[in-house]
Amino acid sequence: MKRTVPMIIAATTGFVLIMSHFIPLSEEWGSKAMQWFNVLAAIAFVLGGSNLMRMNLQKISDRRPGWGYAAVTLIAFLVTLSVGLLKVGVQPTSSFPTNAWAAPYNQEGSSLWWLYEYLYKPLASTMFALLAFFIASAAFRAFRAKNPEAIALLSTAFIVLMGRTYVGGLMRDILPRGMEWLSFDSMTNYIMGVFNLAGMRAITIGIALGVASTSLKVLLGVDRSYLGSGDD
Amino acid sequence: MYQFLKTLDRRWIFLLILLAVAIPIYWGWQFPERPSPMVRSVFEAIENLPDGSHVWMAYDYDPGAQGELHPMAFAFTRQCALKHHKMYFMTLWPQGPPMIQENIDLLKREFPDLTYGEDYVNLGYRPGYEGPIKLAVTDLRSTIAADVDGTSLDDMPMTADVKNIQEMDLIINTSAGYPGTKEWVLYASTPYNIPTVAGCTGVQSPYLYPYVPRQLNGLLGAIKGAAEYEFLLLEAYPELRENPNAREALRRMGPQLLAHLVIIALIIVGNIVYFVGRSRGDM
Amino acid sequence: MEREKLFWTALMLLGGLFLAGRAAMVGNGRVYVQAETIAETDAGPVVHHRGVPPSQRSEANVSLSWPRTIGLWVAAFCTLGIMSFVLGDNPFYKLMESIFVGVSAAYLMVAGFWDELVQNLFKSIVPGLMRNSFLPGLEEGLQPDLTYLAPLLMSIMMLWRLAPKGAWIARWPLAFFIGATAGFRLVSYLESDFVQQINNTILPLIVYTADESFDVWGSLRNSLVVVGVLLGLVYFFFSVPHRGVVGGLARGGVWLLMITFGASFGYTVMGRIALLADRLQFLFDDWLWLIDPTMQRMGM
Amino acid sequence: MDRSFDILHFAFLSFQSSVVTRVNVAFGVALVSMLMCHPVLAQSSPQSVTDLVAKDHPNDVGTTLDVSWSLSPDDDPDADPPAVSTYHILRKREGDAEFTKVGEVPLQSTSFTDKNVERKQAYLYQVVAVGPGGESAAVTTTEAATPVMEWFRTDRGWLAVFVLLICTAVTTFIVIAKSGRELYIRNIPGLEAVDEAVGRATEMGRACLFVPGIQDINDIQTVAGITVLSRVASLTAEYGARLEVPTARSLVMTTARETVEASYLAEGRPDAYRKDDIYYLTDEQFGYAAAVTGTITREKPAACFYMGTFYAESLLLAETANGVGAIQVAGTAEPAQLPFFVAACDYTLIGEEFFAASAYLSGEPIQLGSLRGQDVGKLLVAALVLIGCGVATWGSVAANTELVGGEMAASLMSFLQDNVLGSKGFLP
Repeated sequence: MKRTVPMIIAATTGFVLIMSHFIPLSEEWGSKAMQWFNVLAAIAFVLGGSNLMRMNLQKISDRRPGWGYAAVTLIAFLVTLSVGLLKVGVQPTSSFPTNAWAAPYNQEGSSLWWLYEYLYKPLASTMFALLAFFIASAAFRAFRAKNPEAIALLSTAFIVLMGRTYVGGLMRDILPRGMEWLSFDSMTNYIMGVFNLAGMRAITIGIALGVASTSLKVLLGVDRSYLGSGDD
Repeated sequence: MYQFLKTLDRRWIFLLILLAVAIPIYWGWQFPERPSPMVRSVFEAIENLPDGSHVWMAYDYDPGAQGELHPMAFAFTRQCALKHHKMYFMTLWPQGPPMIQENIDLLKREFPDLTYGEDYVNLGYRPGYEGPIKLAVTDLRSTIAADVDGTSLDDMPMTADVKNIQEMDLIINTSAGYPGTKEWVLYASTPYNIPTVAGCTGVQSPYLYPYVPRQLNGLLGAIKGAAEYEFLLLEAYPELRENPNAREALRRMGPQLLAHLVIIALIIVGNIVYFVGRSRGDM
Repeated sequence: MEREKLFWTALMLLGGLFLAGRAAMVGNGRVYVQAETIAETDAGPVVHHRGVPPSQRSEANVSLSWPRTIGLWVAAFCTLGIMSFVLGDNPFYKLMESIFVGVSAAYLMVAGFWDELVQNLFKSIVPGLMRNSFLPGLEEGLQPDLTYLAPLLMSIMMLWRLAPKGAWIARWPLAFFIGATAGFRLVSYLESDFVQQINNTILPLIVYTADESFDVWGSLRNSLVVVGVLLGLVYFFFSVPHRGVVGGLARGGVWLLMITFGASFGYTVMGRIALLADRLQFLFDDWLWLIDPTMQRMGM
Repeated sequence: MDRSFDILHFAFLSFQSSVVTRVNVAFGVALVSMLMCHPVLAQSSPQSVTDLVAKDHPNDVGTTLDVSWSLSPDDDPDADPPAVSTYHILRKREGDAEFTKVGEVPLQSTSFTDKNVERKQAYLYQVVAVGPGGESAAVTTTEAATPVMEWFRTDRGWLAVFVLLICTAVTTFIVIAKSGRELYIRNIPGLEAVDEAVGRATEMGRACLFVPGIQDINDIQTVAGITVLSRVASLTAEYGARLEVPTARSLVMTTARETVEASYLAEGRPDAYRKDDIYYLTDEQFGYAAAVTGTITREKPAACFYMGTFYAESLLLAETANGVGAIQVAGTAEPAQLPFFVAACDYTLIGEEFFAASAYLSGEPIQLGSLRGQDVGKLLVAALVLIGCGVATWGSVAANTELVGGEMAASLMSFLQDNVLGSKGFLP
């Protein structure tokens, strides 16, 4: 019951979706399944949020090290959630001027918009911008030409880095006629369109086969890792 | 010298890269671009459509990638507006709606003649990763029945007759990862033969080359692709030259140049230190 | 250690002084909004506020927005807070990170609620109620779509995970979710990333130009692509030992992969630098008003 | 600006010629430029189109109709200005009074696909040629067309064959492997590097650090990483080296503890197993990276293993460990992080190789079997590509030289690319 039913559900859903690709009659069933799928994807966010709340509450109540930060997370979570669900600060739109509930939840000027614009946005974008610093220090301290493979990799990176700047194109004007292909931007185009293309295609084909065989294993019930271990 | 480099505090490197990016921004360095054939094919895919074509604008990114993708997203929007294409904005990323909103604001500011609901519409976000593509490509209303303001699709001239994405003349996708370009290729472009062009982050673009040109008509790779594309746009539409906002990516190529040179120098110096150290036998 | 602390304190003080000085002389980090009446109702006009560049500050209906000005400063400090991570893990960074985790999780929940649960789930189950509350744009007399009861039930089962007992109940919707993903991916990956990739790789190895003369570069290009793809596949072939000819071919595959990775490496570096440039532009332009590339403050 | 040897340019040219059907590129340009250059001249209205037919679109759910016609005799793209600039397509349900416009196509077009019709409803169509001189008389279809739903999409017939082939191959090999037959998997050099690294850590008397990625246990890469961990743990148990495993998920910690304990038991060294060396840090990406790099700097492990799903933190980990002079072995299927591992580590298990390594170590029949099944898929790719390229080359040479068989090569090529690998049905 606890394992067989889920396996049957997974197999049925999967085969309906495979069929819907080939048999027009079942296309509508496939669409229905996808509609349900999208609802579950939204529920996953609710589950994620609730889990976060539970974990942080536990951390605070146990007074574990760093529980102060857990409290900050929890407050940030609850504030964002309540202003978002209550549409705090949202003004009605011209389509329905008397019903503010119909207006978008992230409207410019609303409280959720403020949190997004002035907290989420700078935090998220700076988080990734940090990597520029770390790439620089790794360039100096870790990217070594230890073996021929690493030399090939670093030389390609060198050409591409040059080719993707103004200097890369500048070389064209210096090189004699008929030799322009030696300029960094031409070489970069060549590397991207031939070697990178071929390598990535081999990887893509390999991944496609991997995805297909993993999916098949799930549908046949051979791979049950998603059911977790244990009986409960 | 060797001893200094070998034990170099990495904060010096951080400072160096900070300066390499900050100085060109401060002085506003800009360079002319030489559009590559790949960028040209993206430009032409949009340019060669008859005026007023239906274009699906799938903008799948969040603020984490806006530094790379905003310039190309804005440039796509501008070109479509100049060509009077009908634009259907949608995102598969929960953090995406404000990114679309910035494009809508751009249209309101720079193209006041265009009307919402007739020339462009904001369909917002739907959860489900690739799920919404699978639905919208056969039946749009089964996942999106109204725009972000709650207006029913049947009540807007540009959406009233649209049944699904197969009716689009082109899909333009800007994406920062999953779900993104790969999913549009897998679930829309390949099975239904819908012409698609994409602009994506530097991390992603090498993996998308295998799809060009059959499954993707063209691809803009990161900020360099965006700069070349802006350059083509400025060349084709002189009226944009007065608009400093239309040069966003071109302005970014200054920091790009200096920072790339710094990174290359760091790799070379780092390797020299490594080899000197190895020959001295202290590594 | 003491000397270092002194250095940082001095640096921060200098920075603060610089900000104060600039604020007094040229001004910085202020946000202006324009009020726009979009509709008149019995309860009074509906007014929207739209951000405008500071250069328009003397136009009609434009005023300084305190919430947004404060927001801008908060954003600037968030940016600096995250950047402080390069100097090592520190309480300021940890604080910013905690806020980030909380805000983003809640934002996802809010988006999922309004954009899917309300727009599709509740709309289909209780269309009348939705029409009278959140979705006045719905057409009148829409009948409930009872097939949506299935995902409703599955949602409840999924949320059962939070309950202390009966976690197995959540496996049913999970099985549906995983089964569906496996189903559509199986076909689509084989179609787009397998069959179509074979199709893309079928190229003539000898190419002629339009005037029927042999095209060296075109032929070379096609041959390299075809050979490259095959070499890559040999490297990822696990049923045959990498010895002799196969070993040699696999070695070629490794080289090809290294060039591929080199290209990715270059592109990744390019991307990261662009993100840093975006942040610095925010600090210099919107916050400090040091530069004005988009002429937001013309004539100020 | 365009160099003749610029390969991407070639790619673009070949693309234009091969997929003209997808975008009416040239027509659009011609149309726009002509309209702009020439003000409307006094002209007579164009003649009507002929042979107008509407019929059901094949291979769909019954919501599409194809309309086709022969060009208006006045449609001449070289004329200046052309007498016909667009064709308007109008439609009505059978029995309705009036036609409404459903689309327009540029000059020189002879077909239109109407994707917005209802199943089992009969429709009539009208086409009007429109030019600067006015509109032609409308031509109406003589027979109503009704969209129907087909029972099988023959355009995806070959795809179904491929899906069946791959699925059968994978299933067969899983069955074979389960029956107890031994399946050969090639030697994976990265695994030897693991042995070597543990050996050196033992010699130096320093610890080994194992990072199982930053994703949860439901991620297949994490599972593969844990399999490699069991191997590393066996070696550290055998040699008596210390093993440290920081994790980013609590469930991964639990699994890692079980795995390591089992390995120590199997090596007969349960006394050497130290539970507290396998610990959970934090779920947050950069927080985790900061904590692990801290550990690396303090404890200076002699060998570091990164096996699992990694994102941006790959760089931070590899850089720090490089700084303390550790031997590093990595394995991941995250393509974006592979370059950094390859450049910074001593050995990297690349993509599928990582899974193969884990299958090899686990010895599980399902894993080994599906790996073999995938290899069959790769053979299929190689065979089709070789045949296809052979035929294509033959065709290309025959078209430009005296070589015979050009026509046969062309039709074979079209069968291969349009039918087998394309969407034109089972047979030409």
